[in-house]
Amino acid sequence: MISAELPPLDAPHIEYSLLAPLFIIAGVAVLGVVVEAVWPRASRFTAQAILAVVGVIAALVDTVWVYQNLDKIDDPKLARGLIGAEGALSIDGPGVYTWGILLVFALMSMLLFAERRLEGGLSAFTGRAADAPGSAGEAEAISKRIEHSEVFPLALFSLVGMMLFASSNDLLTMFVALEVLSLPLYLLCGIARRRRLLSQEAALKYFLLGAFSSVFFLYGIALTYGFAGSFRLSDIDVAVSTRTGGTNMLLAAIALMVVGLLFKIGAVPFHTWTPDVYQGAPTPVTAFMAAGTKAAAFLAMLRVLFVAFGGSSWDWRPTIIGIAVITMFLGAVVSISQTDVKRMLAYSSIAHAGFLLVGLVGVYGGVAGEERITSVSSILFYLAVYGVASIGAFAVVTLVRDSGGETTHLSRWAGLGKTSPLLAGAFALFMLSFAGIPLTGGFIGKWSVFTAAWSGGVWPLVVIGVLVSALAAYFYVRVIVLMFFTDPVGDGPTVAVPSALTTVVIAFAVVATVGLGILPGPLLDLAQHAGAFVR
Amino acid sequence: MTVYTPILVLGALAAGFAVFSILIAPITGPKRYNRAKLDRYESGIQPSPLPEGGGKISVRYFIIAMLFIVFDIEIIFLYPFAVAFDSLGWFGLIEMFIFMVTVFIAYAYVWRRGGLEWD
Amino acid sequence: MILSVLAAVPIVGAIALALLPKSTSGAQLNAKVIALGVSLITLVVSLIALARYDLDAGGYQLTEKHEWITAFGAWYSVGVSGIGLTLILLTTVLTPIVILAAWDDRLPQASNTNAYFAWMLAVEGLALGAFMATDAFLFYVFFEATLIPLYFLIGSFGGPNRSYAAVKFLIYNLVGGLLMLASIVGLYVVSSRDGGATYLLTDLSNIEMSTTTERLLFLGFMAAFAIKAPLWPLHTWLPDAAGQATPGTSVLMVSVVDKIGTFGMITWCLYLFPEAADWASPVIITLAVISILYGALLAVGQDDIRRLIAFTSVSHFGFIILGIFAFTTTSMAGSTLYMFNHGLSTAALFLVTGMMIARRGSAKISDFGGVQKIAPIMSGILLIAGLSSLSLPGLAPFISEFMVLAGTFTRSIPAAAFATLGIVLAALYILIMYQRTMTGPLREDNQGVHDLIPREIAALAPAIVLIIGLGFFPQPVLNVINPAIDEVASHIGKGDPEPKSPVSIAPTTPEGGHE
Amino acid sequence: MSELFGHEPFWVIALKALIVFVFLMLYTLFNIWFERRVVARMQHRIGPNVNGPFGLLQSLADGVKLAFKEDLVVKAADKVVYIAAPIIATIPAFMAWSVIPFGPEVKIPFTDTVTPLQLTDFPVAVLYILAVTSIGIYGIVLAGWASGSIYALLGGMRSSAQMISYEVAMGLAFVPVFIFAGSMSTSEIVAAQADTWYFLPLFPSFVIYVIAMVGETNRAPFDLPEAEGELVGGFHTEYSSLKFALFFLAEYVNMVTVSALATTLFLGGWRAPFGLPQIWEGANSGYWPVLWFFLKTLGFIFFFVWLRGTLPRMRYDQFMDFGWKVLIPVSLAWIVAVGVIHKLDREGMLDRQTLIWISVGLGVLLLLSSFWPTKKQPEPEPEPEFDAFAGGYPVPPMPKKDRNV
Amino acid sequence: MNEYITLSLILFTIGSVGVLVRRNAIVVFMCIELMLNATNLAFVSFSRQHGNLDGQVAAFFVMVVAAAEVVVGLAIIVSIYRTRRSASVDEASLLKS
Repeated sequence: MISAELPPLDAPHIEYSLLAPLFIIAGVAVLGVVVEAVWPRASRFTAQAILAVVGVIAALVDTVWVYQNLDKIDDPKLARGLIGAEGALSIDGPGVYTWGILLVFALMSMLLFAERRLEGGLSAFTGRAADAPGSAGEAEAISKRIEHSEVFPLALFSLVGMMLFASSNDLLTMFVALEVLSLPLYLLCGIARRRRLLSQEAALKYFLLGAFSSVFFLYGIALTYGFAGSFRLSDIDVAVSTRTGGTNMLLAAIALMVVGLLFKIGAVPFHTWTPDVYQGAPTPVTAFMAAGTKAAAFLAMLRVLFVAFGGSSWDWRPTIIGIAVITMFLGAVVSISQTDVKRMLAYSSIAHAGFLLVGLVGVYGGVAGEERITSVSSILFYLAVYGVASIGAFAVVTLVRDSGGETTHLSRWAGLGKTSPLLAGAFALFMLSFAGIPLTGGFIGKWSVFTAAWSGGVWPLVVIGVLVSALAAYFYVRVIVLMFFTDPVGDGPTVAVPSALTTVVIAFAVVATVGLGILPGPLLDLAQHAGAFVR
Repeated sequence: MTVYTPILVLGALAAGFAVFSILIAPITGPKRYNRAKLDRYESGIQPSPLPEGGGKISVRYFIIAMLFIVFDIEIIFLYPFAVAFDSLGWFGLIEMFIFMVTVFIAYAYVWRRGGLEWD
Repeated sequence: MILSVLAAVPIVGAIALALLPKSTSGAQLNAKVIALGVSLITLVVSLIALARYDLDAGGYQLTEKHEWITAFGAWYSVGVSGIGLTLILLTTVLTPIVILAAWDDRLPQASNTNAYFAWMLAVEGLALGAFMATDAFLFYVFFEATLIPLYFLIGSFGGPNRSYAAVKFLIYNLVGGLLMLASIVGLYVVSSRDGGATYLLTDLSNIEMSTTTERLLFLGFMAAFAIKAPLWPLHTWLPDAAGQATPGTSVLMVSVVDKIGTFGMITWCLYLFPEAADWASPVIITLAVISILYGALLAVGQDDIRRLIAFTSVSHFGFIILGIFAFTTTSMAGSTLYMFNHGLSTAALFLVTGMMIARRGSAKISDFGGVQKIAPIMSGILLIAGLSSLSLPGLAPFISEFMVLAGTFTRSIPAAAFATLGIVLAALYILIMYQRTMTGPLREDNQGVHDLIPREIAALAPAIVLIIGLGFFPQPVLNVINPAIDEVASHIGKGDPEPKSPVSIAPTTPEGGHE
Repeated sequence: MSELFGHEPFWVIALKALIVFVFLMLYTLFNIWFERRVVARMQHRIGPNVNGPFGLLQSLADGVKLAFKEDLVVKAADKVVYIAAPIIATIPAFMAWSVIPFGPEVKIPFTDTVTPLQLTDFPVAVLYILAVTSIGIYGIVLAGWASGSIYALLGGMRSSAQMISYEVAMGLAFVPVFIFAGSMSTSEIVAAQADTWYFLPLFPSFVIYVIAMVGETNRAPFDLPEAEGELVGGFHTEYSSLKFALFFLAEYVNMVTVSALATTLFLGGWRAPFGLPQIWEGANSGYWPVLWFFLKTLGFIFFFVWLRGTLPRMRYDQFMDFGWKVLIPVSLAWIVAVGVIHKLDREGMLDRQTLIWISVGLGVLLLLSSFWPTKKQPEPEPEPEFDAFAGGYPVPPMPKKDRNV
Repeated sequence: MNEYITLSLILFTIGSVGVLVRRNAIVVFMCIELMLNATNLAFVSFSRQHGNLDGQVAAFFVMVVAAAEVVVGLAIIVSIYRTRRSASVDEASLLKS
């Protein structure tokens, strides 16, 4: 008989001012749904785009403010921030930093979403997802210029999920955030205007595999809860550090949770969805997903592994090292044989997940009183660099077109450098950044993760990582060869003239990539001063 | 002997009755074979073969099912709130109001987009 | 400031060129003029730097230091020693020559002119940066960054197989560079272990590290440098790249950028990891000797002029590396001088053969014959350049080669002996090449080959003048080099062995005594 | 909530369960007769009057007749599901009754055992009822699907869509009750209505619930799943004999269930009608409350029958529109209003008198608004007549694409 | 208590095997739902074991998430079904280029 007496309830204390960026984005997303319901159709897309952009900018400004107002905690290791929302969220340096980069990614992606010049005044998303491709309904939707302006609220909901995921301090919040992050993305993947079948299949695949992996994550949470009796990361840490038995359950819990997280970051062997989804999804969505999901999921993974299971790092480290190696290797090797730009970028993202994992397994938390780049800050920096460059790269992909929409087959990119050197130059720059060539942000990023790994004592991994980067460089270079040193086949690709939106995105990505390569100082300092996780 | 035992007892009685009825029917009833009788009923015309999976069903049903899920979830969250209403204070009221408004916005969206139309 | 300006001028020039209009032929002419102007300004700046450099003081001068990436402990820190200054001068001298020589290079598209010269200036600027960096991180950045412009130079402008050559070039160098990156990361970790992380040359040389660590880090650096200054068996990218690139590109690649490799060995490897260098020296010396002989032997067998020159460079780089790792002041000074001289002679050789090839439309030795008769100036210059390459006494490379061998003899007689064999082979390949192309009866299909025009002569003249001048009067350069070499030698703590040869190179010795 | 729940001896439980079961069976038989009599009276007929006194045994006779009909299993059916469906529909209908309170604690005759007149209770009893009645929907859907017939399938789909649609409104209608009672336990809700029956302060909820319960049970005017004109017999088109009887039984039991729930939540459960306890002390003790309870449910049953006798069947789209576009938003708004008012009241910031006047005023306004003339939608332009010979050749009209099928 | 955990594990395993073996998207999807429910069982059992309510709250959240997943999943499956007239995972193979 469960007692009917209710325990006394206290109204929870929520740090509204510190959590404002989350509320802003969530609020704007909800407002977007209202706009969707009441705004006249003719100008709805524009209204949604403006709303989303303004909302993201507001949140970004607020994030900066929040970051400056984080309290410093002088633990043995520097940290800043606090545990808020009754222990559900941790508003700490790394978390708020990640909000910042996520918002920047989102801002860039929103601009790409809003691009309508490429399809002759229509967005990259299908007018009415319910219509079958080629049906009368679709033709009607096109002629009436019906558009899915819901993409903006959906993306913002996903963004809220990402932000939550990056700063959740208990596993339940984390799971909810994971789903909030994923569900809108599943939908967004399936509504490309061109090549709908591909897009829908991508959505289906992403959905089924994503749901499957999140169930693993969830079962891991359940086992962790069974082991520790709490969802709070710090409580789990205590339970893990003082454990007396139940090691098997703990290991199973870690394994299952890590599987879920590795899926999201696209690490081998849980990467199989990545190329298909990257290829099938509408390119602006791919850009958003590639940059955002990876950043959020990595932060969550860092939190889980460092904060909750830090006491058991000797158990999970060898496995993650192995995964890092095969991820880097497979991502690099398989991408060489790709013939599709988006698939190639997908494999490159896999390889990058591997490099990020290298930084992670360093498990280097720094030494008190010493300025040395830690695993967390190296990953924070890498994520920013990778995200910006990959959004830029996908933005370029949206511009290279033929009569059937984007032309992503690599052979069609031949000679691009001759017909439009600026665009090809930008793409080449992103490739160089991915390859980690100096004077690009990618180099500094790679440098920092390798440093963190070496500081953590896994220098053989650094050597492997370095060799794999050379391997990976091969296919980036191959693309450059194709664009600049090969003559175009037939008429060659046409490069659509974008509106200012895409131009701004590409330009920003270029400037950021070069800027972070030459003067990475400010961002690197930011990543470093974000400090450790607050427990 | 928990609070659930009576439910099971009553359920067992009902189940017993239902199964008994099902079992007894073929015994008590007559059997007169007639091919047409075993075909499905289509108002007297020759039954056409049913398409696989039951054929096409209006997508409206799916929408209704999804909407139901959304609102059922809302209800699930409203109930504990309602029961603990007095001890939650103004905070609870406001939070729940926000929650309901959020769901209501989704509802308004579906309405405006014709999700509630039957045609 | 002067050094920063020096590196910045060409880079700014390159960016400006890239942004300038490029469609009309007038604009293209403008681009060429601007490129030449920028390179000349750079030359002037470098001469000012030379004037400001105090020859007697030695050490790193004209230094400049700004905080750059605090998180890494990386500084923007530049300065030159004698070695760096020499190579800077080499770079600034060669670039105008190359630009002038490449004035009318046939490019795939006329509108690429701007890009072509912009990339050249970029190479110059980045290479200058590498020569002046005194922070390992900064050095690495410049070292790797030179790959990009060179990659585009090779890949966009050159022979039919250029893209393959470009990729091979890039991948080889990138692998090396990344291994060096691993070492740099290691350096950071090692250096931050006691106190703040640092990359400054001055700080790094005092760092304590275990023998194993030192050796591993050394190997990382050495791998990069050995690929860059092609050491057998890591040289295979060079003949391909040089065989496909335009002459100008080849000059920049072989004469300037590859020197960063040998420069790195002497300023970074020896300075940072003296013990490890000592430990590895037998192997490296062996490889260097193999390089000398292998390069020379293959050069003999080449029919493609450009590949031939590339192989001669492999051979010459063998000499340079041999001199560096012989650890005597003589050999090291000789190597440094050799870098300078080899730059000049190879440049002359590449450029003049490039002109031949452009006229004939073929790079095959067997396609030429009797050109001397219709193009006497060209054949004359080819002869001088060739003779300098085979180290004929009286021409600049001879002194350096002699010093290297002399220094090496005191350390390892077999190595020196085998290396000397290289000289013989050098005579063979150069003379064969000259004889087959220039002498003999004029072949029918060589009728179209006309003699050099004034612009080309103007381009080549400085190189030839320098080759001849330094052949007789190398002391000014040696004066710059020697203090720096002494410092390196004292740092690695391997004083010169007892002289077994009568030759001694002291700064005060009259120059004529060496010959 | 009585402490006895969960601690009673098994024989008491078994006895009570049996009584509930038998009561429901009898009530069903009675209801069928009752319905036919009342409808007949409304239509100036007599209704069944042959079997037994007043024809009371007519339903029993019908049931026995059904047992002697041939038990068919159609060829196209999915056998297992087809047979399981009626069972699935029946069991939950009965199980819902285990938390309905009939009366207060009483002493069982001939023993000393004291027991509440309720099988069991727990803190989420109402939720349990919702849950268990939802399972009944499976029976209907599965019956429709397993029959392998298009009519049955459509009937099943419609029926389930209808039931879940109205379940939302029904569920929302409960929320104010819980706010007032502070519990989901049925006996506590009844206890909380000692002073006021909730149908008064929560009148809108009550109205919504009553409408929703008619929709829930597929009764007229919402009996669309069985609309003979469109769907023959709906989901049970292909069922015969006792299987059909089970569905019939389940439907009537459900009817009683929702009535009993309405009684419990809004009409004070087993409590004696207004004023009665004041004149008669014993009205709320002993076995008398069972009578009040029975009468109240019977009142609802009468209401059901009355509706059936009076109203024509609604069109399906009107019906769904009504559920989704009227009931649900009204419920939501009402919940918010109740929340605010209740909270203000608890904080002592509200004057009862004013509140009553305000609500009366609102009620009048609402009443008046129903007389407001609605804006007529302009008739859509009739489509121009199709000219088959327009192009010179006779061409049949293009079929219109129906995107939603 | 351990029996419940074991049951939950068994259900979870059945679900995951189903996901890996079955080819129909809807069935795969149902298997995932089964796994979610297995997780719920585990949550509730652990909640009982530890004597705190967190696990039950978690079960609530999981239900919500499962519902949202159903909504999204069905939308995707229905749309692809309308396009291709099939719900087989195998037939969705344009991407295996």
